[in-house]
Amino acid sequence: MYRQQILDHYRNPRNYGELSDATFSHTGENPSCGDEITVDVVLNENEAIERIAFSGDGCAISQAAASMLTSELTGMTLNELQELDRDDVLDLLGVEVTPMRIKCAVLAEKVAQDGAKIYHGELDELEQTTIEG
Amino acid sequence: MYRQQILDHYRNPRNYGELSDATFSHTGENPSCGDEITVDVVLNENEAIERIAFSGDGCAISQAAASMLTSELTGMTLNELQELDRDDVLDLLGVEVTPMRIKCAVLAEKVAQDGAKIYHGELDELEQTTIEG
Amino acid sequence: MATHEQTSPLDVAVLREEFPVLGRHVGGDVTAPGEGADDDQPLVYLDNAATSQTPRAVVEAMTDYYYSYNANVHRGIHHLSQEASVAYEEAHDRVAEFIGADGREEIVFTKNTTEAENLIAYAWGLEELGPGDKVVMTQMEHHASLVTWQQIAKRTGADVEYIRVTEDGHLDMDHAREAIDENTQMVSFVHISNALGTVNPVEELVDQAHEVGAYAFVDGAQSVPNRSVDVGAMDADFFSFSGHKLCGPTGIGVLYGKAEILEEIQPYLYGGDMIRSVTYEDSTWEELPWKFEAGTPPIAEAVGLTAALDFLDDVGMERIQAHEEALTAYAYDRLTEFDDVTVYGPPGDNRGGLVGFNLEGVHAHDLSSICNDHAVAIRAGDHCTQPLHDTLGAAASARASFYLYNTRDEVDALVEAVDNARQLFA
Amino acid sequence: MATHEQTSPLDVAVLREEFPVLGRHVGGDVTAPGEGADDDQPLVYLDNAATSQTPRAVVEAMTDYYYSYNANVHRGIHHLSQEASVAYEEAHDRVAEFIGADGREEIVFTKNTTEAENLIAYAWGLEELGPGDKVVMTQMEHHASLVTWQQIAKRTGADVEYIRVTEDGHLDMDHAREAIDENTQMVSFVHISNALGTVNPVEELVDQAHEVGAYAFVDGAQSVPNRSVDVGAMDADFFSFSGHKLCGPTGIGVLYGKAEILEEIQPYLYGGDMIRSVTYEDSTWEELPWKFEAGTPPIAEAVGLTAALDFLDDVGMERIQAHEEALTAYAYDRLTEFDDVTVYGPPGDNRGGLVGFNLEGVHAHDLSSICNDHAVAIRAGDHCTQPLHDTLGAAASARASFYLYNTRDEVDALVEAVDNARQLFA
Ligand SMILES: Cc1ncc(COP(=O)(O)O)c(C=O)c1O
Ligand SMILES: Cc1ncc(COP(=O)(O)O)c(C=O)c1O
Repeated sequence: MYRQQILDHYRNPRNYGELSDATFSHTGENPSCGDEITVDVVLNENEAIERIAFSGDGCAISQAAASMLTSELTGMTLNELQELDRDDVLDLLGVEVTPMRIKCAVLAEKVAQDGAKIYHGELDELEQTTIEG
Repeated sequence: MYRQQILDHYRNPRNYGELSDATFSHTGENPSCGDEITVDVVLNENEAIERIAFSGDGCAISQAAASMLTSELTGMTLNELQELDRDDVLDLLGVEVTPMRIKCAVLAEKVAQDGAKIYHGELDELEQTTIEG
Repeated sequence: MATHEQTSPLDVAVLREEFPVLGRHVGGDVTAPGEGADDDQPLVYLDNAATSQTPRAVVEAMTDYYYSYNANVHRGIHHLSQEASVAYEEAHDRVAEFIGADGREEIVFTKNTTEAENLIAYAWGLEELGPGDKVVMTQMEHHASLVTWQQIAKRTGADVEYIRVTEDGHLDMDHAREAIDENTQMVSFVHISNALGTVNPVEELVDQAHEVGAYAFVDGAQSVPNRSVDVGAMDADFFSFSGHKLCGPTGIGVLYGKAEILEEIQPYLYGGDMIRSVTYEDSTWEELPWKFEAGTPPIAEAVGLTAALDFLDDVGMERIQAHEEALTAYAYDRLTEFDDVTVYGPPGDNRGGLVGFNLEGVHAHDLSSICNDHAVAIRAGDHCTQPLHDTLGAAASARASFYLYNTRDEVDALVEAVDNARQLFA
Repeated sequence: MATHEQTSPLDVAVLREEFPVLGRHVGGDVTAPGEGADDDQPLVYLDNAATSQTPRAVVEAMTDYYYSYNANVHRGIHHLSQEASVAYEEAHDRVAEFIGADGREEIVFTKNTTEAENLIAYAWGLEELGPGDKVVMTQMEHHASLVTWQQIAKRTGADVEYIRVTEDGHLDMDHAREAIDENTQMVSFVHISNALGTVNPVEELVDQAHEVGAYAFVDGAQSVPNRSVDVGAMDADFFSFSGHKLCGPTGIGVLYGKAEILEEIQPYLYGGDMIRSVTYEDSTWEELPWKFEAGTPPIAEAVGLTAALDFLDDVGMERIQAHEEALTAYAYDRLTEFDDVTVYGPPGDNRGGLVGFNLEGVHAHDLSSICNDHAVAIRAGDHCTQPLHDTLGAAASARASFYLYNTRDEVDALVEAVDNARQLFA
């Protein structure tokens, strides 16, 4: 799993940080690895993602996936975001992720999607996203 | 196990009944079969068994064993009674008793022995003898 | 006896080949396990309601687990642990499919049916029951539920009531309607009685429970092995059975619970694998079903159970049921031919695959011993339904119970042994 | 590394032949269990503290059970049930002998260590604990005891205190003397820590518990597998371990309890086989140990456990311990050679057969994944000691754990994989 590209994103994460003017912000964790990721999003008037950033820490897979995913998301509409599934993230990573590590890989995607749902009022009480085994 | 002798003792138990002048009397059960036996004993001045009777009901093995054992006990001292062990009863029965039925075979012996111990004040609180698995 | 079909929907001779133990001889020393030189009579195994025999496919699946991918599950990243985890988790899916549950979150592996009953009694009953509340059971309950709810009720101050059994071995449904009242919080009953063979009207009882807002717990230990069961269709809130009674291994049982109910119930056993996060002060719980599975689970047994369900589905549950019903009806007819034999429970053509009976003047343990002298394995005792036996006026009964590999010849061997006991004790 | 003996007291090459899984190759698809065409790297199995591998003798004993004398136990009169009952009951004797208990009445079979802990927590703790009472544990407890006593304490209003762990991974015995006070009713602690490898001073802690009139519960899950244990000599009131960690099967664990204490405690699980007599109103209980074994027990597993103990005794517990200690010291030395590796727990020459560690800047899950890429199976996570990991300042750690079949070459493979991770992430 630990191809050069993954390690590179882990060492030098893209879009790492926080956005003080975020339209919405959401946090999630993967309790089995202790991975934690917060995603901040600034939308434009078409509900497309103008800027995105993530922060948090955890294993290389979760952090690299967040780095690679956020790079892809810029420009996407929230509807397009919701249409992504786990295979899209796995394709992005470009390596075979073993079943027990898939939770790590999809954490950022799930956080972004849940954040958008909460923003749309579709998920109400959810305070934090959790990826279960 | 069901030789003619056993069946005969089951059908026509010897010493069946109660002794109104018993020196001591004791009851025991084997919960797994539901066997229940009461032994009544009349002692002579030498602590030898002058008369003995049993009552109760249960499976053929327990009842035949009680019938055969009580026949043997007449004339024995209580000390001799305490020296009997399970093999003596099994010898008396004269058949091979499978492990799960040994409890049935030794019930009467245990009741007689416990009764004698209580009479001697060696067993105090015991109210009823139980044969455990 | 000619009224029942002579041919089975199963190719029993071929099926028997899958069960090595059915080729055993018995009769000699029992303290050294396995066939010895003095074991010289071919075994007739008619104690399937106690435990069923185990086909090669099940034993081989477990051997394969131990020899090629044994590892602890859930949190392991290494190859073997992933293989074991996938197999273990999929075993839940397989069970869900087999009994018509919605998914793995509704399937909790326990060690047996008894523990499934206790799990709900402890996790829900001990917390929720109190004075004024009532648990309704039946007079034909197995000790697994009877003693459990009786004791939990005692500890919480709740009442217990037992739906009466009629002369012919059915539940008195008028009494059921009375007993299941506004105070009732739980109705727990056997799907099929392991002592009488009665098949209870599950849907009706579940409906009655729901009408008064009570939960319905169905004990399926004797039904899942021999008929197609759909917990969704019967709308049971809880349902339980054991692996060892349906060609599976010992050491594993199943609790089914509706997800929305299990979600609300607090955990029962505490420990590893059931927590989400732990501090020295407090803990939070994993998702279903793991919340109810503390510690290293029965992994090999889950693999074996999966193989057992595959085996049964390959044979076909409808055909298994038809085979058992025919055999049971035949045994019922043959045994009732003896005037001095009392057969308990409903008539022969609508019952689970077992016949409980007594021979007049002969203790059931003696009867069972004599059958054993004929190499016929039946059970004698109260079959964990002691209070029911009190109402039957019998300290014990003999029970012959059948499974997919049994034959009419084996029933004949039983009848012959019973006849021999009649003559011995005549 | 030259300071530790190079030769093992065991003939490991011969022993390995008894464990078919040790010949496995891994690396390919994990969703189809067992060796596939794309599994091409020889497995290095260093996850023994999670579960041990299973020798042929154990699997064959269980197969023999299923193929030749599978039956339900206790009350069966027929031949197979007698054979199974004798074997099942003798399994208790064998365990008693193995750990120095007085007899079968002190040995209760549970499903795992976790359930043994819960059994006492429910049967004794829930009844006897109350406000003002205290349960003392250690900061290095496994969730099996930690979460259990924490939650039972919460439910009863009792307090919980944890004996501190020192910098070098030992218990702070000064703190122990303080914590174990007059209010203490239970002291529950690991014999050997599954995260740190620490071997705790059992006798001393048991004595301290007894001085204040508290019970001592020793969690032997990590000690019984690799050293000779004598519960009588340590005077533990309760002791527990799991079959699957000492070459035995999944689905069985052991609770040892002093007979006079178990005698007084009320039962925990209710159901068949644990009762003496039942009416619709109330029930009475069987003798020990059956009082605590409700329902059909893990029969095949008890047969397997017996075979596992025979296997271990044949190899020799002293030699197993010496072998493990040598291997562990070697692994400790090799891993501590890396400046960027932190090894947790006490120095290498007095610990259980495991090494927990972290590589700076690399998440333990990544480290474990990379080891897995090298076919080296280690565990990563909090090892069910989450609060301990909080005090260590690590969300997770990697853990290599050894057993009688492991070799120095396998430790070298681990070290090489760790070195590779260092280079990858450098
Ligand atoms: C110290 C300790 N206690 C308890 C357990 C729990 O054992 P089990 O999962 O078999 O219940 C383990 C194993 O994980 C352990 O290492
Ligand atoms: C109706 C019924 N319920 C419960 C049980 C208990 O099953 P187990 O002993 O596997 O827990 C049995 C089997 O004896 C049964 O027949």
